[in-house]
Amino acid sequence: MKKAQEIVLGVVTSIGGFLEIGSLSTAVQAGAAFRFQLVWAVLLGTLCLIFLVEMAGRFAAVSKHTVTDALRERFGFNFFSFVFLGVTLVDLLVLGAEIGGVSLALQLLTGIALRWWALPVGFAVWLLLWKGSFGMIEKGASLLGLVTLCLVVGAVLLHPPWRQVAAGALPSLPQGESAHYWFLAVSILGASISPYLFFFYSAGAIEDRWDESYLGTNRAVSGLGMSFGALIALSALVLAAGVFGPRGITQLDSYDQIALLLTPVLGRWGFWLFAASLGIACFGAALEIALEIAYRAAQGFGWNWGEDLKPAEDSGFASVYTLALVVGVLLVVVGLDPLKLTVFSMALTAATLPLSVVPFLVLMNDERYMGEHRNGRLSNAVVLFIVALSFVLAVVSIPLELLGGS
Amino acid sequence: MAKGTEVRVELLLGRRVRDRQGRPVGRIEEVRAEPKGKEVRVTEYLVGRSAMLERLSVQAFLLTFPRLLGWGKKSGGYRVPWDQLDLADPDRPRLLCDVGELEGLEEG
Amino acid sequence: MDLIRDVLDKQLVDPEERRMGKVDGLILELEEGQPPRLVEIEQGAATLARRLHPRLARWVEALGARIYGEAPGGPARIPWSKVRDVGIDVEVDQDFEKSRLYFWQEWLCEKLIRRIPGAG
Amino acid sequence: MPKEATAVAAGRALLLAPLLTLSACAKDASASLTTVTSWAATARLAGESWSAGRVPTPYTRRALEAAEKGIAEAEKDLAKAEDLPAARGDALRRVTGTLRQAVSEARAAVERRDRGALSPALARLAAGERAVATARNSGGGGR
Repeated sequence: MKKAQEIVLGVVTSIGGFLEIGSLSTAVQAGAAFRFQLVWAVLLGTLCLIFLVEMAGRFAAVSKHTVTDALRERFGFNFFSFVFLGVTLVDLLVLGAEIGGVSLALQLLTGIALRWWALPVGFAVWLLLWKGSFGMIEKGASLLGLVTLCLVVGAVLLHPPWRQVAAGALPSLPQGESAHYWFLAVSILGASISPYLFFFYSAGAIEDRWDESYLGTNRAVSGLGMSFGALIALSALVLAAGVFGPRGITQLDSYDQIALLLTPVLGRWGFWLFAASLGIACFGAALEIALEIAYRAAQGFGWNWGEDLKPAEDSGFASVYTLALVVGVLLVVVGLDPLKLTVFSMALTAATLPLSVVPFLVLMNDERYMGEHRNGRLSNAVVLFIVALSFVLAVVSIPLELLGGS
Repeated sequence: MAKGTEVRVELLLGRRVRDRQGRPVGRIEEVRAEPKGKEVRVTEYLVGRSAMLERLSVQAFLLTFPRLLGWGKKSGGYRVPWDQLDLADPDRPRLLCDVGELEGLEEG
Repeated sequence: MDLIRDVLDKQLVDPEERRMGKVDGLILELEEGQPPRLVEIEQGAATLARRLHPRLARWVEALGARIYGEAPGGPARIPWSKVRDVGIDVEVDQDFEKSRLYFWQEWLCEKLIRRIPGAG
Repeated sequence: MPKEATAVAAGRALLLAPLLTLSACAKDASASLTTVTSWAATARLAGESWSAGRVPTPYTRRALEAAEKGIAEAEKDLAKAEDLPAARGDALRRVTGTLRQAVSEARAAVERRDRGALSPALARLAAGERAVATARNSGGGGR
């Protein structure tokens, strides 16, 4: 009975945790520009994420170490510092994008420009981390995150041609605009396979003191949770394909356009529900990413860490998330375009995936950490294939998108 | 070498070992030690790529794609007994015997 | 015991399992006619920086001297004789309150964290 | 050695193939027209939703402002586009000019909260969108 509760709670957490500004905006852009043609990218990214999240949970439950701990211990400080810098830099960009997302939601709700919101939003995130406990943050953010289910409702009410949606599960070549097509595919992959999600998950498993008896729970939570999460991203894509495409809005340059996603379907409620979903999802993600950056530093350098400790007991940990939030807020205050920042940081995530994923895979095959629970060939092959694909696509399409403008 | 000279293990890692003629033998990848009474003393150094693969224990991972990557097989390595490595200059470790006298590392 | 695989970069814990940083460096002592002896564990930002580049280590040392003044005096060393157990973590017979990590976390707490309300 | 050489060649082919297929597209008149159409249609959707009381006024004003700016920038790009014959370009610029103006009027109407003045502006937006679509289909947008 307890396990069943854990699974339900875990799945709810993942649904709430999956959708953030990255997967939302990349899915919406893809739907508007290419209708259902990029459904495959969401599915492929989610498949990879399911495998990675399951591994991260298994690693923590079996070895009692987080992935970051092991990264430093097994590969040494030099390699660790390389990964640390790369992944943290991308994380800071994503954090900026999430803070921008919350600010934007507040701009939609109040009409006050988003730049003014960045500081209060950053402060609110910081205050929760400063005062809150891990359970409160994880459960609170994810329960509120269920509001994003309104996207699923919207997509169903739209009565999309389900057969065509399903056909999008198989990759196909676009007619024209192929550079943009591949760039969006990369951004979707990056947004789905966000490394912060599985690093965070592994730290969470340690905070909740998982052991080997949790392996079943872990499998259920990662599989079901991430699938439901992907359902929300897919709904956003379907909505955009049905709402924007037919009206000739095929190119989305700003959140002012995306804000209308639900209005034609849900009427008066659509606008407010969209703003609430965006705000809550991004707020949860901002909390998780700021925490994740602090976890990574603490675990890599062997400090005491834990969201349940008081700041005075782990001053290093508290300082890191404080600093990270300052950087994130600054990115919004200096006036970086939040949509460009989001899409770019998602593509960059895809490009840096091998950096975080390949060493992780090596650890998952290490008998000294994993004993009999090592990875099988299938998991290795699936993850390696998707990550390699994302990387190649990213390396090719990012320069082209930058050169091609828009 | 004077008594009490300090050498840092973390800096030995990755240093290229040369033989008496100055030819590179491989990089130091592991320092093996054994407890002797109350002390712990170095017994041997492992040099070369297969030593690195073993330290990182990547073989298990590579073995899932043996043909795809093609390596993991051809990499060699040696065990160097503690008294056959001159660490007078820790930045330039030198072999005190011929490479031929060294024991090779079996493949994992 | 493989020093690089099993000891270097491992988590250091005190007898109460409190984390006190990682094994940033290991010091061997050379003696004429004797196998090199493992004498100390070293910890500190400069030790880490030296592994990346010697010049970086000098910068870190200069920066450290400027921030803390003379107080800690070089990197923290723990004699190998204090090591109780080498497993997944390295356990040493030294209290967390005497560690380098504790020192600078307290420093950070004093200078920054406690000045913010609600630090506990 | 031959093994490595093959690997390098394979890697190069893997990287070059998508590069070649992708490099065919740069920013051209067609891309600018897509931007114009998207912003014009957004403005119309926002305007219609505002009329129906589905979206708040501050948001609508901001969205229409953004649309005006977006169209103006695309117009600039259009003037620079090399793949456009001069006569064709003039015709297109006239249409985009009307669209920008219609968005501007719509914004003014929203600012005055004048529903009556909004609908003619929206109607002109719709007409302009159709004109752009026709121009594109007759091959005016390059590609």
